Amino acid sequence: MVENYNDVKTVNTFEIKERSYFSILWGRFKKNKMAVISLYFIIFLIVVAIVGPLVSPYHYTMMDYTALYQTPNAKHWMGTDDGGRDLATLIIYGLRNALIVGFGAGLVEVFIGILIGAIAGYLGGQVDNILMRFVDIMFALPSFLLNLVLVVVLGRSLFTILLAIGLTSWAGMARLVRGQVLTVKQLEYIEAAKALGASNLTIILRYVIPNSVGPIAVALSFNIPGAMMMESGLSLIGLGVMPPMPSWGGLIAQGSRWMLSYPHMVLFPAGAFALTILAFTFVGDGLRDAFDPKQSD
Amino acid sequence: MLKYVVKRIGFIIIALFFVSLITFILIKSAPGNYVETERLLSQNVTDVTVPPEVKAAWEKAYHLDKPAWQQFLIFIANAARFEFGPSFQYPSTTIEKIIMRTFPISFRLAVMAIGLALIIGIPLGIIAAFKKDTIVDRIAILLSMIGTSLPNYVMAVFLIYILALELHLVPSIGWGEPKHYVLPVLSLAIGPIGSITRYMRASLVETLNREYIRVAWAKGGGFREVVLKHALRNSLIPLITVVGPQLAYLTVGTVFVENLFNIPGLGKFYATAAIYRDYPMVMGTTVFFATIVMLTNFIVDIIYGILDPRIRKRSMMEG
Amino acid sequence: MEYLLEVKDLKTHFYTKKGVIKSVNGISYGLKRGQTLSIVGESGSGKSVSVLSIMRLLPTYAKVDGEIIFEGNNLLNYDDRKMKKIRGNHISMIFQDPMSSLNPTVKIGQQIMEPLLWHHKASKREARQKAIQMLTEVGIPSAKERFDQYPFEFSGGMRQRVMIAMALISEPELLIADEPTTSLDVTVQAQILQLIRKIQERRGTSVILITHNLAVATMVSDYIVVMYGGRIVEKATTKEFLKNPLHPYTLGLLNSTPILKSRKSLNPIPGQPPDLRKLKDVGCPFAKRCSKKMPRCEVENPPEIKVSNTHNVYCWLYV
Amino acid sequence: MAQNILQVENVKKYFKVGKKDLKAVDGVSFTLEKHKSLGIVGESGSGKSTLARLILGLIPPTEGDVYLLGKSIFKASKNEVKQLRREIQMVFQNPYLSLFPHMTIGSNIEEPLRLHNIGTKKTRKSVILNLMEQVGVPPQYYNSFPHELSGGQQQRVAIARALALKPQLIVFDEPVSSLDVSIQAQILNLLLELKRKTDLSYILIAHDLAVVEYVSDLIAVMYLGVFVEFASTEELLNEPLHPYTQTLLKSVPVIGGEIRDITISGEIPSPINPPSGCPFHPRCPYKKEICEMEKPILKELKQQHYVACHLY
Repeated sequence: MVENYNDVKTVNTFEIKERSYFSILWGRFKKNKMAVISLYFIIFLIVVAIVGPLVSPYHYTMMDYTALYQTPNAKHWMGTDDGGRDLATLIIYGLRNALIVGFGAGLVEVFIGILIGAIAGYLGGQVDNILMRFVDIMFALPSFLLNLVLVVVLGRSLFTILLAIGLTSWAGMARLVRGQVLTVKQLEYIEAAKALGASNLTIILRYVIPNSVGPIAVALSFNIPGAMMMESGLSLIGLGVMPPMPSWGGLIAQGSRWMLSYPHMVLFPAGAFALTILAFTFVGDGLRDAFDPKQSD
Repeated sequence: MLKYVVKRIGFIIIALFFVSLITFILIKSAPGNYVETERLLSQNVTDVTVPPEVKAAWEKAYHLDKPAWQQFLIFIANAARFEFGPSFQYPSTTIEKIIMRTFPISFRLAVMAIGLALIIGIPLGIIAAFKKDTIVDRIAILLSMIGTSLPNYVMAVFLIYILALELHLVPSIGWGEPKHYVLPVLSLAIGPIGSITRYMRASLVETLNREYIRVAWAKGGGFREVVLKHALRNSLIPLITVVGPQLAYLTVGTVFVENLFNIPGLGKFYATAAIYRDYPMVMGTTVFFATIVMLTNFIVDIIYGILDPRIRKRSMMEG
Repeated sequence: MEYLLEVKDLKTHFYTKKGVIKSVNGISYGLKRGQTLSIVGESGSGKSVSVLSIMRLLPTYAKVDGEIIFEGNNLLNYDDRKMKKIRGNHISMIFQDPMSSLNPTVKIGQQIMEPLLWHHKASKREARQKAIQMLTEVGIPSAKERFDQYPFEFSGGMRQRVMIAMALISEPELLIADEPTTSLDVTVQAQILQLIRKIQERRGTSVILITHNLAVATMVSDYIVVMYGGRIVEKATTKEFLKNPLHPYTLGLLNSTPILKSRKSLNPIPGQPPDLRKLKDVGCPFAKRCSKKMPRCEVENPPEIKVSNTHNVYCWLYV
Repeated sequence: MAQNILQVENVKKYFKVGKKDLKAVDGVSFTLEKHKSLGIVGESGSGKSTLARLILGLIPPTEGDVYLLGKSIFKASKNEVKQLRREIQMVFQNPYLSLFPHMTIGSNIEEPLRLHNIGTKKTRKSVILNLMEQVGVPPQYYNSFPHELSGGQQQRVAIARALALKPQLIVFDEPVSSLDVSIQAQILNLLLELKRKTDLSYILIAHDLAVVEYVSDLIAVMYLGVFVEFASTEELLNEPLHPYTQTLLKSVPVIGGEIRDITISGEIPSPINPPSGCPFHPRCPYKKEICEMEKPILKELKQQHYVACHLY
């Protein structure tokens, strides 16, 4: 057979380094500098949320009537609020709660979404039809409505809020997973796998899941801040976690009342919130780039 | 087309039935669902004992003397006629009257925000698409990303600080004059501006790469003929599928902004009702909001079907 | 006979982030009035880019050099406004994929009339009449009814007929057809090739046909240009080309094309098509895959060998 | 008589499109002997790719059956099917889409061996390198990913993967239609070489008659879900009997040839609304009354030459 090896790429040695799919993804992700910075920032936030409460000299219930409305200073890095509480401590606790709700609700959402989406997509037919009509209803409703009702019913603890948000926001994920299952089901390489003699379970585990992680991860990275916003939104209108437990939404609502005289009381929580959400968004953006098959290396 | 419309309306009715049912069941299972405590609580009076005959009268007024399934049927039947009865907080008026009084305020905010978003978002998206991969484009993408990801109440905080407190351009509080609309509408609009810009850019970039656009250039068209007549048309038609849901979500999304700016819209009343466990009000408003959202999406889909010949002609052939 | 179009040392380079891509790197040829010229090559040979350069339908990061003399004027000196008057009026173009070449939301008739409306300021009525006449001429039955239909109501072969009608409605001197039958079935391909030839004979239009199919090229054209890696490797009248093909790439292409009922075995060119990014400026682009490669082929540009007045080959073998 | 490797019995495949049936394959029967190559030619919409998937047992038929080495693919037990899979393989039209995108070239070729528990990781590696050499993929590509290879190289990898289990039959679905002419010829020669060196049988599905002729012993012409003509390659090309085959032969461009008058007009109709009677009658120049009423069956007109046409 005629074959010419001249134009083989730059690889000259036969044993080139083993490369995994993950390393390729990471290589593409790294190209998006905002995403990398944001990822480090999120890791930093998680560390702060865990370590912060342990090292802070203040507690979120500690009132100090000798130090009301203080602007940032050496003792109180971000100042104090109308009860003389240390704003930085409040924000750290708010951060902790936001992260718990964000990741927790995200987990609930992914779990329900994958379950329903995969069942609908894989079984198809009448099951798919009924499940998807249900998803349609959930999707057509702003999740905020049901959320509000659920919180009224379940109560206002961190866990119930997390649950309520998770229970009301999985519709998009279910649609996405179903779509993924349907596309992957008719992809040529899945047909090829069938032709090679792979069983259904093998097909799902070895080919469908590795190639569906991308869109799910991307969706999740956008849904975590979504859950955080929902939590804060509920707090903002007075339906979030019970005071005195701080929440960013509650801090913003409270701070905005004093905005004219003490803007730091609202700007710090709002700023921290905005940065956190943007970080997640940028990571999501980076993930989307990394998983985009059109991206070349 | 007719078949499709009937089908969609059927879906909306079924969906609304389920929404009502779920809300009803949830609220029935809520803790402390007793008319006297709830009604007193919602009016901020707690230390009064209610005589039995008054209690019975109240229960009758809210149909609480009947079994649950009857209550539900009564609710559904009344809701279909847009009658929700009195609320706990405001026994002297009806919920539909409150909705009629307050919803237009929320709706006006939402429509103004969407209008503003279209006026700013469409040209911004077009510019970004034309300056693709330049610094202008990158800034537009970054701004729209920030705009779409931040919630409107955080936007509101920053806008108040910059426009009201630092620059003294507009008042930060108050309600009743046109200038009081500026900050709420801006905070509501920034999200939709972001998504419309992003959508327009992506859609136009894609359309401009289409073969039929190259054909139009090859036919000797200029900017007006090719971009405005061929490309923009095909990008604007699907835009309404983006704007429709935005409008629907915004009508509900005003809740936060109304709370922050103390605007007497339906969202504000809705939130207060939830805090004070004014169950009839929560029930009625939830179903009302759900109806509005579904109707908006329905109308958008119909308009889309009319504008796109492929859908219009195909559905005509099938139906 | 005088030349309608003369391309002299045409160079089209794309300036991308990852480096300069020299898609067309100095090609020259002439097309006489009423004749058909085929440009043959594989993917990445630059054949499509070379005609898009004539039409100047390239992205802004493409730089075109050389001379394109059309009816005595160098088109490369034309500004956008003057170029617009050429496109679709004096030079028309049809593309590979008829399925995506028509705007899905605009009626067929409207799209066919556009060149007339844009260039000749014809009245709608005149344009409509001409369009229906053209539709009939390209073999579309009941043209009057078809005029008001949308592209999705047409099959692939019918759409390519529509494209031809659209390209010829303003009676251009030159028609450029870029792989016009590649995405069509063989029986439909035969119909379309027949149609192009008939119309050309009737109207005397000159044609440039871009194709990867050597057989199609030899069947319809008077003159053949073979491109590889952005350059011309051989050009000749079809007669001379068939009788005496010289360049190793041309021979390789001929030996790679299966011929029905010939029972000859294929003798393919080894290796892969070149990566234009890595192709050097000096040396023959085909050297890497050439079985008759000499040392000088890699370091010196191949000379132009005049086999006859109408047959040129660019190869060191024939010095 | 030579052993039959494949027997296809009146297979049909209807897809539901709304409330109508799309008759992709509408009754195809044939047998294939060992070490023979069959080419199936047809235009887009003729149902040839669906037929390939039916032969592989990738989709269940609406009617009919497929026997591989005498065993029904559709009635076999799970274990039997897995065993049968080792005997029949497929190569798809778009190599990029049919290779596993998240696996290296080596892993892609290794996958069938893993799935059937053949060999150890170490012994498999030498098998893979052997296969790569056999199909002409340089060993340097072992750890590359599919998207890093050219189309021709990808198709070679797909062929190597199909060869890994040493199947007796491979179905090639338009294996060269997305490739450049010079690369196409390389792959076609590879197919011929494989056939010469091994006792492989194969079915090649393509729209290009010249391509099919080059590598097949037998040719079947498919139109709207049925075989309209089926004969040995020489017989079919020299004495085409069906009007559609005749047109097809006239339509194929030939180097240095003339554009010939095509006697048929129009295009292949949609399989959702197929014509009554003979599927070809709306385009047929020799149409008779019976053609509109009755669907002709595939008859053996001469020895080993089958035609479905009312003319005969």
